Amino acid sequence: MKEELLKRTVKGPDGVEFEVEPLRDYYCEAAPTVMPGAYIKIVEDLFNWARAESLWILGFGTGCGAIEMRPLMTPRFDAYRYGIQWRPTPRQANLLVISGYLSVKTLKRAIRAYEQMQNPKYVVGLGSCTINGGMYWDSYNTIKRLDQYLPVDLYITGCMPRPEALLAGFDDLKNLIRAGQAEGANQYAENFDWYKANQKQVIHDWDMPDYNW
Amino acid sequence: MLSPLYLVAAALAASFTLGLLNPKRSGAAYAITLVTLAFMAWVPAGWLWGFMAEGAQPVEIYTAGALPPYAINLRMGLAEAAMTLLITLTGLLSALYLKESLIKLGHRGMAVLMVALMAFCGIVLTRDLFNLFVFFELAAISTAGLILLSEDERALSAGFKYLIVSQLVSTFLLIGILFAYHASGTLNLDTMASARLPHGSAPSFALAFFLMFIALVTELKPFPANGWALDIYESAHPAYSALFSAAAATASLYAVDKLLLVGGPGWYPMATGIGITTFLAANLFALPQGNDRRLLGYSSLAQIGLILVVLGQRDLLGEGTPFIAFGLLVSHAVAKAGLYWLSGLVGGRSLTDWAALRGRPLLVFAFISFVAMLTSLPPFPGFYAKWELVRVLAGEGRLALLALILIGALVEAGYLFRWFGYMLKREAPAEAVNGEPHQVVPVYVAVLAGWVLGYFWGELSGVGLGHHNLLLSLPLAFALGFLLLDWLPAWVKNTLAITGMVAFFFLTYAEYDPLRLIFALIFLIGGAITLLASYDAHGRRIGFYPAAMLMYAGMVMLVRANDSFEFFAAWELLTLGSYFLILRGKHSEPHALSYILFSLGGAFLILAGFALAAGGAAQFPITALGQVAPAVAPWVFLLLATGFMTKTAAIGLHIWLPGAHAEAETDVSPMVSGILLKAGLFGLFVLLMAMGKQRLYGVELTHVLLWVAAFTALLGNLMAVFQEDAKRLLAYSSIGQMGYALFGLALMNHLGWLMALMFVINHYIYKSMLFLSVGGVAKRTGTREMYRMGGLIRLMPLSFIAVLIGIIAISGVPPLSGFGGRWIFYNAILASDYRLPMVILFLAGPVAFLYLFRLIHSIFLGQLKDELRRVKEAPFWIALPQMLYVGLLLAFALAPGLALRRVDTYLNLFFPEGGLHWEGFEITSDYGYWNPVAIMIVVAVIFVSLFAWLLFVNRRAQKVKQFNIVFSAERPFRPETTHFAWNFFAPYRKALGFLVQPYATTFWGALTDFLHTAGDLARRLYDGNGQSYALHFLAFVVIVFGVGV
Amino acid sequence: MMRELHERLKCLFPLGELTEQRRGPPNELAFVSLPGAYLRPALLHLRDLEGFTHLVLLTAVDWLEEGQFQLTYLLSNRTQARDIGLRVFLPRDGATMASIHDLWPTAATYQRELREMFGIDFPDSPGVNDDFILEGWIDMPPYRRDFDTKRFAAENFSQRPGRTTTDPEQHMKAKLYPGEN
Amino acid sequence: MQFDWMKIPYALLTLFIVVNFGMILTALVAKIAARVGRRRGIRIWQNYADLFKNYGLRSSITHGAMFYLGPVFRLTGGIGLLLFVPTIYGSYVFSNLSFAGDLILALYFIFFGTLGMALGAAESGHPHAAIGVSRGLSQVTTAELPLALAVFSVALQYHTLSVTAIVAAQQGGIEHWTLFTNPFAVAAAMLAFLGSMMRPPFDVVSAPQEIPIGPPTEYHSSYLAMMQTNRAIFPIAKIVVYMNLFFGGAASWPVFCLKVFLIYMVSVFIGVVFPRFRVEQSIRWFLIWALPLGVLAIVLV
Repeated sequence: MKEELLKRTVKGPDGVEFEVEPLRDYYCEAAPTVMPGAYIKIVEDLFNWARAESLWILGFGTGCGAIEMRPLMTPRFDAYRYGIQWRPTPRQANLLVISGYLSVKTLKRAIRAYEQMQNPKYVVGLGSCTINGGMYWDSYNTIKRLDQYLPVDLYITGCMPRPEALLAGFDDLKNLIRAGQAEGANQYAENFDWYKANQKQVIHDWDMPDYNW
Repeated sequence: MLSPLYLVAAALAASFTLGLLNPKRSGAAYAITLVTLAFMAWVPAGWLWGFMAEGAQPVEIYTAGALPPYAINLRMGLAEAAMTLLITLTGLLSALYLKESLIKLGHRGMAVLMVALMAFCGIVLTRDLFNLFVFFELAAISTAGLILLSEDERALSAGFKYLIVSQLVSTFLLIGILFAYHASGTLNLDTMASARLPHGSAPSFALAFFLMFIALVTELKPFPANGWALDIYESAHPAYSALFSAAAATASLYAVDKLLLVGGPGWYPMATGIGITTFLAANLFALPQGNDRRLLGYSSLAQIGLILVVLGQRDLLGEGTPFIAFGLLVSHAVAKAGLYWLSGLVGGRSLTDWAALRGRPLLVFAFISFVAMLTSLPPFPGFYAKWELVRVLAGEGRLALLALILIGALVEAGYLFRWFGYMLKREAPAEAVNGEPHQVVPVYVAVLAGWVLGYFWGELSGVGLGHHNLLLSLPLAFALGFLLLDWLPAWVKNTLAITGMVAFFFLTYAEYDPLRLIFALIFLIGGAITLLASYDAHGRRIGFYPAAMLMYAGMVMLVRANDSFEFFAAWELLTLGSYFLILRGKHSEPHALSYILFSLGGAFLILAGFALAAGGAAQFPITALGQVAPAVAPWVFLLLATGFMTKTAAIGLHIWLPGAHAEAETDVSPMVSGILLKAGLFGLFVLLMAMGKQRLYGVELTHVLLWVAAFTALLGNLMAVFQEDAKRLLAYSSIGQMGYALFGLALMNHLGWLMALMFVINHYIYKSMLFLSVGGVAKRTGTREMYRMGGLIRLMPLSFIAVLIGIIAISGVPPLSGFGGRWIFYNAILASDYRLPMVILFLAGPVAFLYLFRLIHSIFLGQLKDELRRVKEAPFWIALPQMLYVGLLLAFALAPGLALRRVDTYLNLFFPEGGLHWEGFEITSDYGYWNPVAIMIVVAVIFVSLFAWLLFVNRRAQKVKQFNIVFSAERPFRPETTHFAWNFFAPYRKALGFLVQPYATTFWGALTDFLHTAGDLARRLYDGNGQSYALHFLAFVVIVFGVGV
Repeated sequence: MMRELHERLKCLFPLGELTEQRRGPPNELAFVSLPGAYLRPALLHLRDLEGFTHLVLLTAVDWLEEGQFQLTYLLSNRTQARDIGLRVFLPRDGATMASIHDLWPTAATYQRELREMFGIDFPDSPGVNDDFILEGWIDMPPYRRDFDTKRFAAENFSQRPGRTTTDPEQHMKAKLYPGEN
Repeated sequence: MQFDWMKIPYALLTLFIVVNFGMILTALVAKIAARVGRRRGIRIWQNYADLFKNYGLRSSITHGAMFYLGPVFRLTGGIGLLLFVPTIYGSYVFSNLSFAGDLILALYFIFFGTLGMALGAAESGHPHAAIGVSRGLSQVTTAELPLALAVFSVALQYHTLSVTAIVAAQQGGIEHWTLFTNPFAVAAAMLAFLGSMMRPPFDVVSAPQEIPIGPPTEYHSSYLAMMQTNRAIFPIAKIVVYMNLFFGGAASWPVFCLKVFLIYMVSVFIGVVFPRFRVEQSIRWFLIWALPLGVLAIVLV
């Protein structure tokens, strides 16, 4: 545990001493809950359509696959015309693309970023590394199966997959969303303990609350 | 009434009796001394009573049974009675004070003391020149004796130097008398005076007179022939110094006065010249002085110099001379004697050692009473004297002299108030003051005498000049009453104060015109609301209520003032009261000093302005400012406007404000900011209402004012942007806001004034509210630095609401009341003849957003710190007025007409054009329209609907904590490193920081440094060597001779 | 050129043989070994008198069989465009070396990395014990040659079943020339 | 002008038209900007999808009361600004709620949303939000200055602060527009316009690569949706003020749409060509280039 997260005794301006426990006092401790869709089906369908047509990707490149995402913004591929755009903050993004290998250190950040996104949210694994470790299958420092740690909606294979493959993948994801099958966030909430156990198994210096709101 | 001769006889008889007494029985000798001195005081007291109450006539006492010039005669008149009473009383009290010392010295010492007093009285009483010489010799010898009897070893050399100088003086005097006798054939002063005309032209007489004059003047310790006196003041026992300063100086002054009678008006300029040089030089030298007694010595020299100036201005002052000279003299004598006595109670000789007095509130009160007497503040005699002196000097056009006097007085106030600051604020030495009753009583008697004399001079001024006795005015009396009630617990006094203020308002509200009513409301009712916060204080809070009520009394008197005298007196009172209030802050010593100096400087300008306007008239109604002669009118305008602008802290004169407002106590800041600043604006209102536009060298002064106001608004706001200290930020913001108000006034049209008034009201409400809120936060968090706070919104929601409402209002965003000010502002500038100054003001407007956002963000939003996690909401009594202000602000936002409509009509008197039309809730001007209620409703309806919609779609929102923020997939390290608050507007400083270089501070700092350095260099003249002192004396004689004759 | 330098330095420090990897000029690159105790004066000499002002890198080699770590301090002389590497050998057990962060502040970062990856200690180097790229590492330093990364990966990370590994050469051969062998 | 109850549905009608117009207009502008980069850009209805999606997000968090209210302030500011100014000249139906106040009300109400938004963003406790606000406020001090001067100049020119009266004075042909009768004021105001449109070169406030979009960093879900709604309304409301003051107002919806579009395009044209200024650079730029125009405008009028 990092020093700044340890319990500490501080003295208030009135001279009274008290304890501050950063993990409890500075972070929300609530666990995620399953969030059902709208009660009326037609409304949920409308929302699913809107979600599918408005994929906001978190600008977070975890590995070498990130280089394949940049061309999507360029005139050649122009993903914007499919309702895809990039957001710099996880709060406003609803698609997390794990672009390539994921070291344990980055996994921690990816989990944080994922948890800070709002339900419904989607994870796409990009390239073989996210599927089975790829060429890093025996590395001491990268995870081998992304779906052990985050609810993956879709994998796009390749090492690396080309931008066209990404576009095709996004198209598939849209279909999933429109069909109401992309409920990764709820899945994550339902199997929260399982995911946490997996995450903590590889992240040995767990220095954050269980769920990063 | 006993014959004045008893004065001499009693002293001599008692001295001889003492000689007969067994030397071991010093107790008895002391008793005899006291009785004799009491008797000596009784004699003139009886006479004074006779003259004052029973209308007795002056008597001449002829010795040797012959009429002068054949015999010596003494005179007992009103002046003589007063002076001898002053001398003998000082003597009596000093003797009392000297109990141990005298008993130790034995009967010889007591005899010398009595002889000295007798000699002083003789100098006052005698009308014969040679007799005068004799008494002077007696005085010199006995004084030297007194000095030599002091315990300090340095006194020995000081006494010796004194003897050298006295011998020179005596020689000059004697030779002069010889020649004068030769020239006039008489030694009697009155005969000589009446014989002056035929002999006046004779060079021999002139030389003779010069010799006598120079000798007597030297007794007054003129610059530079006064080094010896300083050494005495510094080294002699303080009681002797008291005598020396009060009694001996009185006697010498009267001697000079008598001699001037002989010399005639031809010698007046010389007296004036010597006096003013001494006054200025002594005050300048006192500035860097660190030794208390030597400082008092310098101050004594200065005061005597000033009185000499008054004597020298006899040709102008005429009948009024005694009123002024005595006013200054008694102020000086009482205060200086009191201060010297006090200095005996203080262990250390450094000025800061006086902090030891702090444990004794009564002595502190004594000290400040003395300081106020010396600086001629109301209600002491010096105040009336100063007013009168300035009035006459200005009326007769002696402006250079007037300026010099005022400059000297300001310097004097500077070191005296600095000293007072040390006393209250510096670390107290370990040894406490333990004054024996016989040492303390004289001090208290002096204080009492000071106040009584103040009353007395008030009466005199009432009789002679038709002024109202200040001590009899209800508000001041009410304020001073708190001095007597200071033993009560604070909440009782607070209740009394609030009741008194509210009651006074309801008793008098019918008397104000609509404009004054607004100010009276703010001063009285507003003051009462602010005072609610003072319930939070515990204990007795000694000194707070007299000071606060003095300020409020001053403000009320200001609003009610009809003539310039009342106005100025009120101005000085409120300045003094607010100074005490500001000084109460923990670290406010330097800021309070700079406040009082700027305020007094401003007050002197106002004084000069009024005097110039009055042109010598004793009574000058404020409204008569409009009828001032065109030649002086712009100058009057300039003086008064600058004076008032020191109070509103216009740019350049603003440097006192931030410190003073920021360092003041929590409940004082809103008083001095929200309320006190309005006094300056009121002054400007009064000035502009009466004088209107003025041109000086073709430049329209209101146009200049407009530019000053615009830059004040801009730079005040800009400086606020870069503050880290929340209260300083608010203080700078006040400068900016005052700039706006001033701008409105200077627009010189109907709406401009209405806008100024709107700012007056708004600024009162929101600045009081913000200062209270920030003060409450500072109280709870123990810091004023904003970046140390953060995230307090949840812990202090009420304070947050107050600040939120406050900043919305200040920034002028609809629907709160600040918008009304902006709306009127736009309409006013459209009607104005000027355009370019608006550019500056337009820039100033959005700058306010910067500091306002910073204020609320850094304190209430952002990240909460570890230590502040358990902070509580501000105390109830600090929060309550804030909530009242919130209510007031909303009410004023909805219905500005409640306050403004009547004033709008009233302003038609001055500007018939361009008023507003009030119809229902809608307000229409010549250009546009505005409906505050409609705006409020529309905004509220939209806001509430959207809020309801958000609540519906967002009903499942998870409440998170402060570190649950996206941080580039990292997490915040600590709240301190996550709270973005310090140097919040760094890019702005890069872009416009050059505008807020502290030029004004540098200028004023350089000026004071220069004065200090000059004083420090020049006072090396006094090297403590008797020979150089003799040289100084000769140089003085030569210079005076060269210049004067 | 590099030989001249070597001759000069030899008079001052007990240097080993010069290994010239690239002859010049320009772009000379050579390595020389010396005892650890002489490293600091040699670095100072090179930096201040010979113009090798730039520390290009500081890295280590694990000579497991010899029981030694080799530290390489690569310095560059920008004006003459030549690099020299100083090699220092340390015993592998309890490997410790004096810090040179006061000569080149950047060295602290290299030393931190070596501490984490090889377990070589540099006492007094700022932040040398802080995590560098591994967070919460639980095993021996992973760049040591006796660390079995495959075993570690198998034990620590859940693998996706069914993964096969093919030698690319064999795979392509089989695919392109199915007839052969 | 007085209130009557029919004003409410009429105002809602204006609001409805402007929201939809704004959604489409911003998409169109984005498409145009994309074409400059030789892309096709977003679909013309993309904004609706984004808006529905954000309203349809199931979870959200709140950092506190002020954070919650921030978007409410923002949108109130936008809607209020729109409704306080008459949209269509000469039309009773679309005179909105302008009986509440004149031009000054509109000018100052612009800040209502900005201020509330800044407060809400600041309560999130995110340093980037505070940095963004710091930049935005710094920039606005000088960016608004030329506009204030231009408005002053125009008010002096027409001797009124009533928007309707100012538009009325510009009727009767294009040569009566303020654009031609008071060109310096319009020039100054248009430079200020650039500064207020959050487009390059004056968009350092929300620099996405540096301080992830600045103030709204923490906003999401329905909060963000409200802000998007405002994003559709607010520029139009602001442009309506410009249109009424400087470009003769609009007497019908087609003219309205055309003028708003053209004025909007001014900032787009400049935005796609120029790189971004730092804050102190833009402050200096406004002082050096825009301020003199404004001063000329009030001196010469």
